[in-house]
Amino acid sequence: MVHSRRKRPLAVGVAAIALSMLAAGCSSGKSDSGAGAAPKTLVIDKAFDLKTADPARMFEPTGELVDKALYETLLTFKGGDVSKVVPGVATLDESSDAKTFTLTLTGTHTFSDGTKMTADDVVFSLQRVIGVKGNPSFLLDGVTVTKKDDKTVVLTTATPTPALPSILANPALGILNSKVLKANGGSTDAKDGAEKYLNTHSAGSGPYVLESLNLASQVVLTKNAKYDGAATPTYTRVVIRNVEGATQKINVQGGDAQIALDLSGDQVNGLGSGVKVTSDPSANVIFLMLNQSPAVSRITSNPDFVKAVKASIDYQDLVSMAGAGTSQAAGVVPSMFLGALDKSDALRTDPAAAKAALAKSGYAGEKVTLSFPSDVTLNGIQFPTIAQRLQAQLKKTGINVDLAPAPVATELDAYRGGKETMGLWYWGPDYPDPSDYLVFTPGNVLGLRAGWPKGADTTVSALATAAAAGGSDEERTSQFQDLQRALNNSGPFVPLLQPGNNIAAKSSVTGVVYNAVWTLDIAALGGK
Amino acid sequence: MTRTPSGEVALDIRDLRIDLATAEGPRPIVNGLDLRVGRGSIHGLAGESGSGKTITALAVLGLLPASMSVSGSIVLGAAAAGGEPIELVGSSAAVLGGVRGRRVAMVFQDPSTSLHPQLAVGRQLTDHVRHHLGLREAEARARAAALLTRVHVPDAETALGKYPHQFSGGQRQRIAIAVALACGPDVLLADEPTTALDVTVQAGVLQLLRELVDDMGLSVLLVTHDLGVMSSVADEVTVMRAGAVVESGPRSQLFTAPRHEYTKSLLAALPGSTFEEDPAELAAELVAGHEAPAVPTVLPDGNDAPQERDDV
Amino acid sequence: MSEHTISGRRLSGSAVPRPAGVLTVDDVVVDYRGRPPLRAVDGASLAIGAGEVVALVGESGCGKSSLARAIVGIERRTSGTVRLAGEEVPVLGLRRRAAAMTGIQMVFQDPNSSLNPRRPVGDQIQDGVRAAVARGEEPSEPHEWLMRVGLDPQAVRRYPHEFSGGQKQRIAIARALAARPRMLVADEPISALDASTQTSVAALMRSLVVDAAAGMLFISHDLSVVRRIADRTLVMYRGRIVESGHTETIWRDPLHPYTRALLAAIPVPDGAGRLPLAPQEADRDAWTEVVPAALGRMAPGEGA
Amino acid sequence: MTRTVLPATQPGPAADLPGRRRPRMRLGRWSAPLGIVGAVVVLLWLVVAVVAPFVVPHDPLAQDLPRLQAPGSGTIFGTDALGRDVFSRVLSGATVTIPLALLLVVMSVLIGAVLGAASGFFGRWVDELVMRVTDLVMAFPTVILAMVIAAALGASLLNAVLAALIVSWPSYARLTRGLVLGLRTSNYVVSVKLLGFSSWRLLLRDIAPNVVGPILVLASLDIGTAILLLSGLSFLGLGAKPPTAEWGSMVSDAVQNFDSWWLGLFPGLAILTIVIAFNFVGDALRDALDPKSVTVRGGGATL
Amino acid sequence: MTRTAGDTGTTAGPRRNMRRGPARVRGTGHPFARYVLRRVVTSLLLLVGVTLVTFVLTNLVPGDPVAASLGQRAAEDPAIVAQFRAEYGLDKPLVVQYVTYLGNLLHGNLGTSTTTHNAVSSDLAAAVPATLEIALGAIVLSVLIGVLFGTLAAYRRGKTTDHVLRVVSLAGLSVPTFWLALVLYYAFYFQLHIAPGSGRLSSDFNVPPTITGLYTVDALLAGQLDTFLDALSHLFLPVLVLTLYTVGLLTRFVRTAVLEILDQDYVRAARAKGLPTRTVVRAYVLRGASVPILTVVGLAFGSLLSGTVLVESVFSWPGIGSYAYQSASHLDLPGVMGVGLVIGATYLLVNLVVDILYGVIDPRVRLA
Repeated sequence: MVHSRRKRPLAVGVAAIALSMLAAGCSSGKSDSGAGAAPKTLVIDKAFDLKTADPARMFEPTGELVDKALYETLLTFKGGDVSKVVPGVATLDESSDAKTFTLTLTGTHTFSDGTKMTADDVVFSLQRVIGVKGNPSFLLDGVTVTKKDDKTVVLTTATPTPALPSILANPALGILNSKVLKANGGSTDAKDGAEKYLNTHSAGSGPYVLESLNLASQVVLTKNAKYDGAATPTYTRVVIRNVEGATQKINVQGGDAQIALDLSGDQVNGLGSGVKVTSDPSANVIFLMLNQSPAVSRITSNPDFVKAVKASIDYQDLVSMAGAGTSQAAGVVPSMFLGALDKSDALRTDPAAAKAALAKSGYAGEKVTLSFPSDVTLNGIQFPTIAQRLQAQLKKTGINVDLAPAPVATELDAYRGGKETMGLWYWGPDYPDPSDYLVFTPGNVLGLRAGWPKGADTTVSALATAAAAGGSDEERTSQFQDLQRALNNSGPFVPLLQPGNNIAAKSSVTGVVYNAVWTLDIAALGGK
Repeated sequence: MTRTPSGEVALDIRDLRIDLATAEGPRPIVNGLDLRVGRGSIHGLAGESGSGKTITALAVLGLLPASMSVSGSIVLGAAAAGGEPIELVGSSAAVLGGVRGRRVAMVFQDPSTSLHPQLAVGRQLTDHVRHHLGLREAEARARAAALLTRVHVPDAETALGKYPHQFSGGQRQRIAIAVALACGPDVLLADEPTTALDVTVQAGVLQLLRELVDDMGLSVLLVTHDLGVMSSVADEVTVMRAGAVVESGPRSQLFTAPRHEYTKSLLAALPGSTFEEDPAELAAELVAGHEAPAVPTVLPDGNDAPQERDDV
Repeated sequence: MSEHTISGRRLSGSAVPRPAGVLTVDDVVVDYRGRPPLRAVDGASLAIGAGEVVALVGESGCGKSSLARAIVGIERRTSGTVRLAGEEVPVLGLRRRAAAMTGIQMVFQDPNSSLNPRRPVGDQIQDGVRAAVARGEEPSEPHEWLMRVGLDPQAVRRYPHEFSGGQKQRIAIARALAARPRMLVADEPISALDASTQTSVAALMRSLVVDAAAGMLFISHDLSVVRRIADRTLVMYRGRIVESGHTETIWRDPLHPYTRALLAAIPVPDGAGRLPLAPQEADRDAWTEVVPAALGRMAPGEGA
Repeated sequence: MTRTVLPATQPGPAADLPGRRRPRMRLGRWSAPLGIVGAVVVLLWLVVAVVAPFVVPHDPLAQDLPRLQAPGSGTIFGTDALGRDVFSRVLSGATVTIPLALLLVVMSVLIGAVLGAASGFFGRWVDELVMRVTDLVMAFPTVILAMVIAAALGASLLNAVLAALIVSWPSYARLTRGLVLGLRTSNYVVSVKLLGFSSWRLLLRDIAPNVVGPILVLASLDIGTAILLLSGLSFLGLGAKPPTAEWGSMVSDAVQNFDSWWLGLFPGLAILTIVIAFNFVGDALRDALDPKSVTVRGGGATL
Repeated sequence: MTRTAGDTGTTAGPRRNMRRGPARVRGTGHPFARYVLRRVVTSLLLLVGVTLVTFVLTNLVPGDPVAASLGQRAAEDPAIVAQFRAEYGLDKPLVVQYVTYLGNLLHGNLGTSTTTHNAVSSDLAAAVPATLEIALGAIVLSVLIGVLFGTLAAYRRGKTTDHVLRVVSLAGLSVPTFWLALVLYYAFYFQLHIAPGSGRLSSDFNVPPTITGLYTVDALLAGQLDTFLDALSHLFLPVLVLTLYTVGLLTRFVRTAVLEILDQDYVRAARAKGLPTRTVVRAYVLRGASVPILTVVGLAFGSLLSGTVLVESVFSWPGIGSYAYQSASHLDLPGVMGVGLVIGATYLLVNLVVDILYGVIDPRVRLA
């Protein structure tokens, strides 16, 4: 009647929707509609530190996790054992001087577009890593890659590189389809422009292909139909979502996700019976750094103050805060690596000694700034929580700490520039070898960040030189232990925690094995 | 121009009392008003602003704010087509709904505010017609166009599609009158219908009112404070002061031989000829005179929502 | 249009009256910017002498208020001059008005907006007194002024909201008069008031102004009030003064068709039941014409 | 000539009015009780803000209690992930947030009112400049602009206040400008101008007092908004630094320990109660001091 | 502070003039079209201002985007850093950088995000619909509820209904959205398992073919009813949280506006015509109040955009708020600039739409 005119658009709209539904046959948007009862989609919650899916530029845990599923490497590790390298797409023949590595492709490996993998692809992939100067290019520093024949590639180095086989297992060195890449702007020098392509497609022979990638929210993988490798993936579709620790817990409890990768020791408590937790020590070490440059701080560069700090910290309290799986880091080298320090050599709490050292240092109660990344969660451990705990502990000795949290993006600059008075950071290994930890010595990367130039501590430097020279495992072990004792004694670093890595998975998911390099081999997961 | 009122009463108001509920208790606004509007005549209701004139008109339609209570009797005479007289005080929402706009219509003071600025004139002329008389849109529009022509709005067909602001003030008031007449009411309540208009325009509107009464047998209750207007068109006049009737009677008698002091003083206050006067005496006059105590015209101090008695 | 304007100017210019004008308005034009621009006042000239009350009448929108505001300097004048005792009245800006110029004051239509709601009325009248003193006039007391406009002298400490509209208007008048102006411009000062007080307030204004030997320009659309208080009357239509001169002369024998229509449309409260004459639409066209004889009309017995 | 004295049957309105009264505040029938409840709660929180440092059962920063304890066992609101007493921290939060919110609003009012008044009073290029700047600031959603500013300045409560200040003064500038603009052309200001008073005098004596009321109303309603904004910024990690007991960052801590509902519930309730209380007060104040009754109608060009 | 429009109506700015009616807009030609055109031009200028402010602000940040965007190892290598700087034009003077940016902008090129390494335009194209979906949902819902509540409160002025609605709307304005989001998430998802988890879609659903970017609409267009329902269920909590705040705002404002209209003669006239209350409310009262309501809806939309930042962070919603937060904390200049532009443009667009709608709903503006 009066308003009848106005009702028309609504009716038209409803009709339009109904028609469109009819036309489209009202299909389902579910990814596995019509499939059998078996669970086919796997949801993994992970706190992202993803920067790219391009193996030649990727070197963060999330990238390793993703690229492990997309690409195959020449050599690899089996399960969680990173101490022993096994053949991947190739077998290895290593010269006795550890300078020549001959890799022979085994069987046939097919890229997702159907082409077969050849030595050209291997050479291209490795040379690209070197040439584009991305994050992982240092892995192949000094390595020359040459093709011997269609099945064989030879890697040569000037100096003995015993670590190269385990380096080759890194997904950053995954083999890419050189034809596809070249067609999409790929090259083996700095002009390479294939990253964009690799962030939307994958060009590998791995068990999965990239369906979509959003660096901020989620990565979706689908099963590679052309995959002819050993393990047949159980899940046809894998969604890796960027979810922070606390929400991961809810999600895995609520059934929204099947796997949570970043739960703290605290959070894995009380997950309930439907969730299985795999706890392993991680190879990460959280440490406190005191700047040794008097220009940055008069007080933190004072050796007595450093001693006072080391003796003030209640390490056991920190461990209990961090929860299950976490232990005190005895030295900078993580416990599972060669040359790790024994627990008995770890730093110890000694309030009396702390007070004495503090008095000697001439500390007058001034504020000392502790900088830390406010948005970093490592194995579920919040840096702000640790920082606040440290602040409270140091306060007991009479050290007044001012907390200066900042997003990691802003803070990194100050950290790398050696401008932080005190810093709370962590070190994750680039490869599973103690030599990766020589960065903690004067004049080296982390030493410089702590205002500790070459020659600042000759004792430590001498020990470091000795450790770098190498030798038998026993020799290396004792050299690295000596170095760490010296570091604990006089260095500007205070190793605090070696967090546990907790993987919480629905009990329906089988085959959950933690790997220190790529966290989880998605293709190896099973379902029941 | 002589008029022969039919003698029938179109609207019979007896002992009307309206009280405003205030924090200090009920405050009388209209205090025992008696008034009869004869069929086919104009009954003028005069008085100062705040004397309760507008409130009385609203009371006829049952449109007083909820904070006001009404007692007494307002009887709407039987319709021309027959039927029983209707008591409006205390009657049901259904009865009032059938009376408003249909049997009794109202024209407000300012046509620039009483017509909705965002609705086309045609819509405002037809929506109640369609509601009351159940006409189709086309029928209602035809009727509206005829009405506009009747009130001398030129080019009625086009006018229906226009908006109020596209008309002059005088035409707007003619449109407002057309809106009121659309359902063919018996009684028209005209609340200061010319006060907002220029004097030349006012003359036209007054002529129209007279015409409608004479030609259509309309009964009008004309509320105004302007004695000139009253003298021009009213057949009967009632003078109100502070909510009560002071004097009532045929126009000529009231203007030429007022009985009540107040009526006399009102007439005397009309501007006469030029004069010189001592300011002190004038001031004294103002001190003694005061303005009448302010009675809220419609809404007392904004704390009471306009509320229909019947809306739920 | 321009031709009309020129002739209008010349003709009204000839109507300068006898007493040496306290206020001389010469050929004032007021335009409002907009699309298209609107000419509100189209070349108005007038002069008002001491102790003289001049009324300005016309329908709403004819430019009465614009002219009044242009005279005191609230509205910018496109052209033309306004002089108070021979001195140019400047347009109000951010700068304070010179003491001499406080000799022209204004009373507005809406009494509710004429007073600062947060100051006692006595203080506001005192402002007027201060302006008078600054100009070298005798000091006076606010309560005297309250008394003069018929209000309780004790009320000086009260605030505006405690007064009725008519009372507020009288306070505004008191403030304006306290400045002892030589010229008072009143823009529809009584139209917002109750009918019963309109006449008295108008009469009061007249007598106070005449008493102080000041001039007054009194704007109104109520012709019957104007007839009662104005010595001379100016009739305005569409921005132009179409008829001017002695009030009674115009009232008795209007010459301009607009003035005639205006007067004929006034309903007479005589109880006779006569309908006022309503002009036809077509008549309006005649109202814009210039009738030279209608300007500068003299009182009977007065004259050249 | 007739002079009629109208019969005075009723006393004039002036007769029954008391002698001196400022413009009266009218409290709505119902807004008053709510306003009073609000005022009491605000007062309580203000008292808490003052005395919290002296009366809280625990040092809000001390980490000496068992961690993540549910309310009841020895603590009223439980303990957080670092073993701090949530009750003490919630109370101490008042000391942190309320003064800063007040500071923020006072500064916004001062800056906004001065710029708005200048804009409305002087007009021309001053007006143009101020209004374009407010347009620019208002084109950003507040939280996002504050976020960028806080990111640029570094996280700290004072920087958050500064960021909030940058986004919040324009509403006062707009309000003040509108009021001053209306008043500047109002009849009474024009009247005073005609009396030869200086612009400064007009501004201070005739305009300012009539602008204060509406600004106060807006300000009182804005205190709540200020608290919400500051705690929101802290929630995002752009405000309070740890270990400050600030409500927003306490709620954000709760995200990390989702099971421990008490971590987030109580600071959130604290925000809710204080904000709603301020809003009740502001609302009652608005009813009492309806800005519309203060702004002056009329003026301007009439044709 | 969120501009609450201060229900006073005094902050509505230049629009108030338009409500005064035709007196000021008198004239022939098409002053309204001209007015709109002028608005468009000033809006564009304002947008340039927005980019400038964002640019300056972002460059005030003490950090270095290089450190933020490059990985550990790469940032140590001066050659890589130099290459990165050259690639993103960071090696040029600021003025040149800004002018280059504006130049690219003219060609629709918003630059490449240093965080995601994607074209900012494609990042935004993904984020904007996500935010739009909750913002539109919230605005539609809150307008419906707000108008209903506001009208009801005005009609029941001074009665219990009015007071209850007053308390409800004030409470809505007072709840911290981030906290409410958490509480609802805890209750409905964590404890009761009624609502779905975070994100826009359950993980076992594919994103529907992108047409509008709004998952609900796209799902319907694709005829995927189950996807539509899933997307709808994910919208539920974020929309609810945002709606609550806006409903509070709108209820207060609609009440004031309706009260003002109820006092108008034309409403009294409509009732005197004997029209049923329903018709009076819909055709007369709400139409009369539509201009001020429209104004506040425009303002509410602005505050909604602010609110989404906090809500998106709680619900891991990949919208513009999350993107803004991510870009701001990663010092991603192109990203932040892009967000600033989009938000500024949205704000200006909303204002423009509101202005045009004034003309649509008010003939005095349209036919001045």
